[in-house]
Amino acid sequence: MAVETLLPSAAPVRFVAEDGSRADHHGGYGEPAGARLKDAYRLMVLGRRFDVQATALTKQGRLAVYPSSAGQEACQVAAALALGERDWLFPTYRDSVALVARGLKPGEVLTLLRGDAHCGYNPVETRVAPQCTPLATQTLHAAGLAHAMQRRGEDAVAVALIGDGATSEGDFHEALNFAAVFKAPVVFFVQNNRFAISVPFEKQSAAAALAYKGIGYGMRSEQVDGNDAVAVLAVLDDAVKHARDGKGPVLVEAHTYRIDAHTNADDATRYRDAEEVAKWREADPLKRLETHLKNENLLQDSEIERFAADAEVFAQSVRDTLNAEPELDPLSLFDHVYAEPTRQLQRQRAALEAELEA
Amino acid sequence: MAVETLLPSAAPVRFVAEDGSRADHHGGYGEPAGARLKDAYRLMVLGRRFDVQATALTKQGRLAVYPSSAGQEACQVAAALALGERDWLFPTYRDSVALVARGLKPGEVLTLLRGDAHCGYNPVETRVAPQCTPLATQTLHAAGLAHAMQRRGEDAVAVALIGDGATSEGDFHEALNFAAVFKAPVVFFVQNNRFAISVPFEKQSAAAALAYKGIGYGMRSEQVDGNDAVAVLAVLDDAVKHARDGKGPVLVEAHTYRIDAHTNADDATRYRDAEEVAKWREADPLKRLETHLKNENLLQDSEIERFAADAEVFAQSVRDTLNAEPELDPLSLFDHVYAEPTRQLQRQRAALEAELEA
Amino acid sequence: MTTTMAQALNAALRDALKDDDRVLVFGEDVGTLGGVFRVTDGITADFGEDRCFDTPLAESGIVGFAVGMAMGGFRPVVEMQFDAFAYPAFEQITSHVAKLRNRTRGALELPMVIRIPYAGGIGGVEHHCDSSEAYYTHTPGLRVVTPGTAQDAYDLLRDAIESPDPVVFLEPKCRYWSSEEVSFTRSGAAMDRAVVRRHGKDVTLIAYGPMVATALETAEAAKDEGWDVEVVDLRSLSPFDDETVTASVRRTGRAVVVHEAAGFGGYGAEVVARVTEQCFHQLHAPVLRVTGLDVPYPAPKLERHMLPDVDRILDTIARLQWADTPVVAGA
Amino acid sequence: MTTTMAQALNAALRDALKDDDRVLVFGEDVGTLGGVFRVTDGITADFGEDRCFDTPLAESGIVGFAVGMAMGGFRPVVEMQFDAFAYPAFEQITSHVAKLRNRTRGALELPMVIRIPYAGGIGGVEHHCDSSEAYYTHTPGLRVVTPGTAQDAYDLLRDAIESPDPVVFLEPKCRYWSSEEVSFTRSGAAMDRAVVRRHGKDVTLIAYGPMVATALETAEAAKDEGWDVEVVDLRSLSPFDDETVTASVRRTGRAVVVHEAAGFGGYGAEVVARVTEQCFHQLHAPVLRVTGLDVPYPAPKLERHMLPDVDRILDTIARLQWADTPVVAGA
Ligand SMILES: Cc1ncc(C[n+]2csc(CCOP(=O)(O)OP(=O)(O)O)c2C)c(N)n1
Ligand SMILES: Cc1ncc(C[n+]2csc(CCOP(=O)(O)OP(=O)(O)O)c2C)c(N)n1
Ligand SMILES: [Mg+2]
Ligand SMILES: [Mg+2]
Repeated sequence: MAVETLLPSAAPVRFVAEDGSRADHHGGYGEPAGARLKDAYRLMVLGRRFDVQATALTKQGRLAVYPSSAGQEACQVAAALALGERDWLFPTYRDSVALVARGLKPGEVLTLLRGDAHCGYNPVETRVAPQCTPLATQTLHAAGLAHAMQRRGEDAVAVALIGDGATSEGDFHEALNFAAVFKAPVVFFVQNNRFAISVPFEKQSAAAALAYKGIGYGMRSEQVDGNDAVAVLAVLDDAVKHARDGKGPVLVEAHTYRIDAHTNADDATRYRDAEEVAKWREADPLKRLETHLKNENLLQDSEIERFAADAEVFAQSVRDTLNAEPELDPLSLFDHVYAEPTRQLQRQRAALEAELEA
Repeated sequence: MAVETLLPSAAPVRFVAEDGSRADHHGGYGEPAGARLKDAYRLMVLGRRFDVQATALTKQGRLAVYPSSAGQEACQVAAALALGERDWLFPTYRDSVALVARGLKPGEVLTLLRGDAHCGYNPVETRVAPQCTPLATQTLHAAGLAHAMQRRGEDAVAVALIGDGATSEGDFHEALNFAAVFKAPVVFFVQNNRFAISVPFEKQSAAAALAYKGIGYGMRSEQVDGNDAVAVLAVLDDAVKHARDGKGPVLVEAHTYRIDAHTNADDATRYRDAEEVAKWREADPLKRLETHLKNENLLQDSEIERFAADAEVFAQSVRDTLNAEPELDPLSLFDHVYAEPTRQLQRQRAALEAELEA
Repeated sequence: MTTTMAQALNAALRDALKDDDRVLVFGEDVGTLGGVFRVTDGITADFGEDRCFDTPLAESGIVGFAVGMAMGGFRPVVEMQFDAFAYPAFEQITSHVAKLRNRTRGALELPMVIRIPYAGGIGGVEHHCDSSEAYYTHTPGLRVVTPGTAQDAYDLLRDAIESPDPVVFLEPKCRYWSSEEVSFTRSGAAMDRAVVRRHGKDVTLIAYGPMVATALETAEAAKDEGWDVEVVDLRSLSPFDDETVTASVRRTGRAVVVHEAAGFGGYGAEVVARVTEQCFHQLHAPVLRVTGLDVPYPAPKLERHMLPDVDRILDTIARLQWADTPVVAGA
Repeated sequence: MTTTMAQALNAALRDALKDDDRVLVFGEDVGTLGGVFRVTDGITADFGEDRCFDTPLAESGIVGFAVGMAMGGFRPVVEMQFDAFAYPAFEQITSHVAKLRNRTRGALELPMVIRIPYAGGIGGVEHHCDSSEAYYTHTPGLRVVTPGTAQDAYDLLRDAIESPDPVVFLEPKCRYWSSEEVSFTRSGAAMDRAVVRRHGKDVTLIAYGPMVATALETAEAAKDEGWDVEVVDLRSLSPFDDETVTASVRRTGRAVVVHEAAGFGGYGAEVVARVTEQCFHQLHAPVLRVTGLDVPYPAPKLERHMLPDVDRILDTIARLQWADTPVVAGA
């Protein structure tokens, strides 16, 4: 029986060590091309800047809430880069940097968290599902959508993002099982950032790693150092190819860390030590990739400067977007509840209209 | 890392081959004592007779519905035998033979399926939870109850029975995870009878075996030949001991087969071949154990006759019980909705009383 | 053509599969077996596993997977095997099925149908007989319909499958096997319209699904008491057809709502509340309800005491303060 | 002592933990963090991880595990982090929590409390603001209560924990931080009793949870219009206190029910239906409802248009057909 081939590598796949030197736990994966790595770097710089900016604007009351991606940039950027244009991404509330890397505009990304509307972009045009808050529910949508594409003969893939905590939900289990049974072209990408709000991974699961779940569904699985962008990209590229080639879904777990509190509304000092956070700050994925690319002569100082400058321009556009107060039409509440408003909604709309005119 | 020790044996544990000769895929488990095996045999004879009788009475309209245990007697009897008096059993609708083996009276076992009441026995006195129809939901109750006993320092264990189909439900996943995280003394015992009503295992899961799920929760797991009573008892004894010793929960999958249709209301010829069923009839767990015990000189013909005779007496008591029509009090509908009937229920009770008197 | 409600539903599925290749039927046991109630009988054989297939046993999975399939351009028709077994899918239904169009401001629509055999009267054991309509009707974004006749079973299911909105389609189990003349060309009222099944001038009985037949029986029996009963079959529980119902109650001045579900917080409360608001000055008596008791659904041998029947409905009609009314000429 | 509703709930949990060592508090983030709303703040520190602890992130798991714990003799108090995140537990709540006593004919009782922060008004993003009471109140076997004041938060939570029946305990999020004088000795009405929060003779406003404060504000504002408004705070949604409500409406002859949840099939419909049935001949006008709109809960910046407010309630009171009434002496 070849079941053991479904098991992940015994230790997380790693191409680059914390200090930026080469590590050689490649797990048989090929190294992504230098140009892609540079692109990943560029987007991580952009994403980091975006994240810092959004956090700052939250303090000024410009966003209702912001769950930071700090520390998870390698995962989120790799998830976006692993996708082709026709592929779908299923993000959570935490994955704003993935959306930025996918090319969405700041205003589109932040509409939900700003409180203007439930989703700021067109999922059909962007092939990005609405950021999902009911945990794990989107993994089923991803499996279903992947299966739909497979049925139509499109060779597109869906990547579902999910956190460590959300893997405890029943929907995650059902999604893995449906995907495996239907051999749907979907990659489940768990960002194990070691916390579900305040609950540490040790209280979430007794498994050595979440990637060990795959074998129970007959699904290939892998674990990877989530702060090593090279490794994450290598593993995700391979997983996406596996799915695209009709070989079935893949479960990938990235070991990473949530550097900031759960959201701006959270106080992480209540439940974890500053030292732990400090230790993980050292493992910064952006620094690591930068050192690696410089070591490999793939990145020039001038490029570093240019990317940083571009990120500043981008940050300015984030500020501009959030400082403008968009007009919201209260009567839009009645749009899109049904294809056509029911008679009851028409009456309620008329009443609100009268109220607004009074 | 010792994660691989959590994996089940590569092939199902087996002590006795289909023809009753010794098999030696013991997986390191010790052989149960002869007296226990004889007891298992006795209860399987009783259970088989009970099952046949219940099926017959269903045809006469004495039961609303009956899901037969035929073919699964080794599993159900072993599950009951593996438990001590203070241990709890969490059965499904299919597990009537387990209840019989646990010592419940026919009337108690069949109350639900006869349509008299939702549960015919006192769960607290019998330490048997009500037979559960919402699939997989009882696995969480078993985990919670096991944890409750652990907290109180009782060294009791809970065994949760579940079918192959029900393992696809989210609650099963959540139960395994809670049990593993809390190290609750519970054994999840999957009777993989290869069908969920009409859906074959191949459409239920892409896993080589359901036992491979354990490792994803950090839980010990095992697979066993479910038609080999010796093996099932050996594995369950060990699993119960593991749980009782505070070493955490265990997942056990027994490979077996549902010989009859899903229930009397089902027509299995619509979805499976007669040959397949015939093949599995050959693998009869009762015959197999009988041959084994005779080979080993653990069972005399006189005993076989005596057990058969006892089973006949038992069958008669099943008939007597089901031929008597118990008085049911319509006003009991209002009992036990709340500890005390609410004023609203008192009014509805009075109205029904008036109606019945009219 | 004489056919049962189960067969009418089967015909509706077949015609929908024929007309639109985006339609897919899936769920537990709906494939080879044809469903535990045989509603999908023979469909896999005739249309192929590609169009009608079994899934793993997980209701949240089925609904969530269907959401993804609908996002990908299909029109899934999924079956929940029994009412109470749709509860595991409750989060997917309320948080996604009902809201996806709204969440995406119309960019994604969700044309899917969730078929749920519901209610009792068939001697089913616990958890197999829930009347769960109130949970769905209170959820904006869902349409909820339930046929009371085989013809409506056909018509409404065709409409539901064609609807651009998600529809919870409640099938009254106890009517599956009732035979009736049915035409498989749609001719009925729009999906969101109630119909007057019987005209009468004294009192309006408002019913739906399994209780339509009971209401019609009651109307017959009521003749003996001298009451001329009008029967309205709601068909669409959400949205509610105020026009048809209100017109009837304004005419009769009295109304009784009947359903199997427990009364407290049941769907009937909504009917009472809105009818009362709209017909207050035409009402001779409060609108009353005949419903299931406020207890968990009983074991089969006691279920008849739970369910509204002709006698209970007649008794309730009798309580409509007839004495207070000026005697109508001829009555 | 002046305290917020969140603090009053915290005190109730502490006192219950002190009084009965079978009481356990668990759920997502309720341990070290003290809950996202700090309702369990400091409890783990003071009572130990043994009494108040975090669980894996799975609501069905939490509730199902609690059912098992209760079967094993504990009295679990579990938290669902937000209203819509209780939906994954819907099957466990409806099919087990509500029914276990009934299924076992009283052999097993299920003294557990499911705390659910609910409703809106706090600028929460989607799925964080549902008013889900109607789903629970329609389910026989559950008790459903919701405090409108900090004092009731303390009293009702103590009662709920001591109740031999399972209680769905709905905490109005928007009131968590309102300060009030509270005494931590229980002195209030029984858990299943409504209370008249303000006496008035012209119209009865029936409210609960987050809307009690709004109703009281409305009553003040109504003075300018010449209406003397009585405010009833239901406290217990199931069972319903007919006696208190009916007595009030019979006195005033007019009533308005207020809640945040969508109106259609909402809890208010039940209130209208039963009040109308019991007070029909005392009513000068139909009982009206002021509720949330029948749309998915809006994004934060639009939520104020969704929610009942003083103006909408006053407008509704104005529609109670005052002109049709004989002028009351002195009015
Ligand atoms: C079904 C559900 N339950 C609870 C919540 C509340 N909640 C929001 S985020 C969160 C923690 C999620 O942790 P994880 O999955 O690890 O993702 P992370 O936030 O770390 O990215 C919780 C409990 C929710 N959104 N959905
Ligand atoms: C939540 C839920 N969904 C659906 C059903 C209907 N149902 C009853 S038995 C069954 C098949 C169960 O198969 P399995 O778990 O393999 O157990 P077996 O009947 O084979 O013992 C189904 C779908 C149910 N009882 N509960
Ligand atoms: Mg996390
Ligand atoms: Mg099975």
